[in-house]
Amino acid sequence: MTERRIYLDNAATTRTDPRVVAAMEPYFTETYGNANSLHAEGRAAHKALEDARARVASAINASRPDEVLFTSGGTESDNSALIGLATAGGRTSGHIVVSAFEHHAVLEPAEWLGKHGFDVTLLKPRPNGVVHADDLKDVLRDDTIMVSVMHGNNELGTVQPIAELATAARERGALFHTDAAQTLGKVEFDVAALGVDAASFSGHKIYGPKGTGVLFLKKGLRFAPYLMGGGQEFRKRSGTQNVPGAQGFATALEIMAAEREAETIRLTALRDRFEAAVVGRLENTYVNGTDAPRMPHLTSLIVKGVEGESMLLHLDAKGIAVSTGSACSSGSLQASHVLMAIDCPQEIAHGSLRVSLGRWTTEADIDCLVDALIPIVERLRAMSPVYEKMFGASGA
Amino acid sequence: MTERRIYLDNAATTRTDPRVVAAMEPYFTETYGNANSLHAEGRAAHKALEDARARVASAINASRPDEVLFTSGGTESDNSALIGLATAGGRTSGHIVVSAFEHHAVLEPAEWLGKHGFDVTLLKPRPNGVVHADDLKDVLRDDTIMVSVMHGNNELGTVQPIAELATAARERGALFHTDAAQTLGKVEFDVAALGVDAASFSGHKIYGPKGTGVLFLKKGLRFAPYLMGGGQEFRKRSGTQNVPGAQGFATALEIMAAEREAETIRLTALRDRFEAAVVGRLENTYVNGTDAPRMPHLTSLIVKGVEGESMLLHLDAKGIAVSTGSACSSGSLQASHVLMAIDCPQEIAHGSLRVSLGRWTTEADIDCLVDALIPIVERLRAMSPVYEKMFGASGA
Amino acid sequence: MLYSDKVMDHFGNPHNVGVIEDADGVGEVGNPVCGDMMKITIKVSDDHLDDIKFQTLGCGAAIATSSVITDMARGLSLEDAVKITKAEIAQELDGLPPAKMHCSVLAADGLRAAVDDYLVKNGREPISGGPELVEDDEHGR
Amino acid sequence: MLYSDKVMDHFGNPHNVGVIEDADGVGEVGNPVCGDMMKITIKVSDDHLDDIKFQTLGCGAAIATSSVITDMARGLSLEDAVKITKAEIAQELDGLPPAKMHCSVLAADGLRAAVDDYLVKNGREPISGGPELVEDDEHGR
Ligand SMILES: Cc1ncc(COP(=O)(O)O)c(C=O)c1O
Ligand SMILES: Cc1ncc(COP(=O)(O)O)c(C=O)c1O
Repeated sequence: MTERRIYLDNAATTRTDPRVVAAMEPYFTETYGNANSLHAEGRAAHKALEDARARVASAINASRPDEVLFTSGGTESDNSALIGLATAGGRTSGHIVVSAFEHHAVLEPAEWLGKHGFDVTLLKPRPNGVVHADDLKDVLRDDTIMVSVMHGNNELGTVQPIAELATAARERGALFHTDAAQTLGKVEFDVAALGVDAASFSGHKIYGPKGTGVLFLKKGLRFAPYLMGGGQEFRKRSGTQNVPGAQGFATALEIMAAEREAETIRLTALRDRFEAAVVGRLENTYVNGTDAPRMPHLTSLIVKGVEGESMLLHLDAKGIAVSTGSACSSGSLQASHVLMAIDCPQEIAHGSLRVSLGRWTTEADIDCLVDALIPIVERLRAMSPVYEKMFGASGA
Repeated sequence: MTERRIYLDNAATTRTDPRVVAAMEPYFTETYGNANSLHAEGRAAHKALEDARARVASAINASRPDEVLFTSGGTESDNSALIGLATAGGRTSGHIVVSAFEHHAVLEPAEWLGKHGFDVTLLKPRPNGVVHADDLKDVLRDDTIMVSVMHGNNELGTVQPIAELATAARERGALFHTDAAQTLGKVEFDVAALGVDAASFSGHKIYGPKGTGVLFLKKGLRFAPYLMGGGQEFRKRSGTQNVPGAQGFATALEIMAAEREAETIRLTALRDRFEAAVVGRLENTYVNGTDAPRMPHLTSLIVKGVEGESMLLHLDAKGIAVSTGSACSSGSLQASHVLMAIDCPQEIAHGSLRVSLGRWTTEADIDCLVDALIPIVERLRAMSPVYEKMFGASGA
Repeated sequence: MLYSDKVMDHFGNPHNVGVIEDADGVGEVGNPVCGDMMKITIKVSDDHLDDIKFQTLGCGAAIATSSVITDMARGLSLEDAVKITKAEIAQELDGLPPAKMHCSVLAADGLRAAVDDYLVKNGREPISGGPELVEDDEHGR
Repeated sequence: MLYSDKVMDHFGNPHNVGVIEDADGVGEVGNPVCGDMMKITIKVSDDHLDDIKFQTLGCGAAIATSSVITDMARGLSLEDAVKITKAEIAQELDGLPPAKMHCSVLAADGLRAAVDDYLVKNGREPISGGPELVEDDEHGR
């Protein structure tokens, strides 16, 4: 890729910040010990690991460092939280609520639990892309053991009222987990203020290294470790710890925190500029979740009468990277389960485009995107056999 | 650590080779895309990932690249192999054989299976540290679904006759998994020649990055993914792929393969030099597994009448890093389960010392170790209340 | 999931896009709910495809398979045109990702529908034998 | 699992190592099967510990707790010496890893055994009340 590219798929993954790479470097070849070894090399690695843990704990306002468990990513954190909390102490039944627009890393373990004795309720978000606490209260039961609702939705960018949802769960004696892979560092995340029992994070969404994640797990909860073995991470997550990864995660998170206020303002302005331009210039186009709290960097666009992948590929040919639906569901025929969950009609859900800005996005990038997107949409609509019939009435 | 250190704990973890770090570097900040994205950044990441996969597949002689699944380490590979193969297709019962001196990353999932409907047999190795095929045949049953025996034992260094064991399993219709975290790159590992169905590897044992691993899984086997979510790795292991990690793993493995023959000769000579010197100069001292096939770089020493941790700490103070028992069991009161499995008497099992040589170990390092170890043992024995009584008869 | 260069060529610069205004046969297949819609218009003379154009709403593969089938079918006899299989279309494009094989079915079906439309309009028997069967295992996942 | 600097000091240069040849009391505790063995010899005059020495086979914590208890006990009355608790020993060492707390029990038990041995040898009642109870949750894992 020598041509100039515009990367607007930061919700799928981010470029590792060179400052993060630099922070990891010493832990590959200098402080390379096993954090569980007793000798000096091991103690130095242990110190680096615990330093990273304390920094992460402080960034999310955990009450103690050992509430922070290092994992291999958002997926492992989600799987471990769901299955580890549900099956702790040999439990084999109970009611679990997860929202219908969770990432598959939550939905699939929930489905697994559903097949292994637990009763799982999928809670629908409202059409604005938000899970409402009243709706949660309606489905909570005396035997509800756990609720999992994501903080920021990865396709829509909408932010859920976690504090309210967690309170509702707690009042009925249920644990509350949130997948905060998308919001970490972008929206304030304070485990104490939010009142969550567990939360999942992923390093590669915050300009940190791929293959790193964190599971916040409140002290004193019963928990069945998901990865089993040597008993690392306070016997809650086995496997030799990835010390450079932990240091990289902590550094990435600290940079996010330090720059968050300024970035929020900058990215919100860029996003609004994009949305105003594209909705102003393209008929039959709207943005999801505009009347809901949203993350500053993500636009979920519905362009009626075109198919998302076609827009994506044409933009890519013009040097611009965006996505449609969630990255992982590319290759599946169904419209995104997220858009289905907010009752987006199937025939327009295929026209979704996710634009997610990042640390290096400029105003010029946004203008380029708008200028590229409009003729692409016009061309695709012109070659559609049904555009005029289905959407022509509304103008052009 | 500015003083000169001698690192002889390469079985616990290795220093990441600077060549491996260099190989990873472009994938942090240049080719940083999500391998599942359709755009150019995604396709470049995908290409890098598939390139790494093909190189690993070729190094272990897999018949197709998609038999190589990238994981977060040896622990995840072991957990996934055991539980994923046993519970595939919703299976909830069957007989499983694992050797009694497996790593906890195998023993714990086996125990989990034992609590969830499966019948688990722990197969004892012989006192020389080797699992004998005849002993396996004795415990195989018509309902045996899976056998897991490690290739190289991490405490003893002994190498198991995997081809024979796998044949015995296959003849009774059972799948065969081997944990080859310790042997990969050190002893030839050819999945076709060995006839295994699954094998676990870990990056940080081969001068590769921590937090990386591989699960070899023969094509066509039923398998229940352990990490569930976006469906990456051919729907067998979810989670955004760690592209720099995969490239690092592949590079580390290729270096191991390229240098293996010369390193085997060099390390065997160093190891033999160490063993001859220490057994020659210290009474009541012997090496485990000397009449068995062993990995070239690992000595499992039993020093009677002293306690391993004390030796370790004194050596550490002299700048030398070794281990006692397995790294993870430090902090547990029980003598190592590995030494118990080969019927090492408990009162001498506490005197175990593991010395594991590596890529940068020199003859001078070995001589230093011997010169440091002997007075340490003498001093510890002198302050023991029972040494004379228990072992004094044999000389001094 | 990666597309071949050939798919990307056809997608980026599709051949024979449009509608033949005085078409002899029209085939419309697909379903907006699935995200894929295709319309093929043909000009027939002497039972051969003289001209063929398409319109498609769909993913990269849907557009590329539409484009390539118009190239493959132009000039063929009606009989030969309806025999074009999804496998041939995919092969002509240097392969398709497994999850996208259904798109080549859509293209083949569109062409058959247009040919049948022409035949029926002219009081003859349809010859395509209906849509090609799709095996389950080619449906992605 | 990390040892404090104080533990490492006592481990590296343990105080009062050895055996008092004409000891007034001898305490031997531990079990080679567990890997920890300790022998304490004491010299008593006027019901005070005049001299105290130890021999220990065991881990870093076993040696450090042995060393520190000899410092703590020297000069104490027998009555005060047997009151030294595992918690006090651990505190004197700036703490011990949870998995190693049992080692401080070993040291305290060794001292009690030596005092009791002295008393019994001199026809008096043992005063230690036997080994200190170890709660389960301090046993690592
Ligand atoms: C909301 C959400 N949860 C979980 C994940 C999975 O995280 P990872 O890719 O680190 O496994 C992602 C990203 O893919 C995500 O967006
Ligand atoms: C034999 C064996 N299996 C599995 C593991 C676990 O591997 P990892 O630390 O990469 O999870 C290790 C090392 O700790 C090992 O030596």
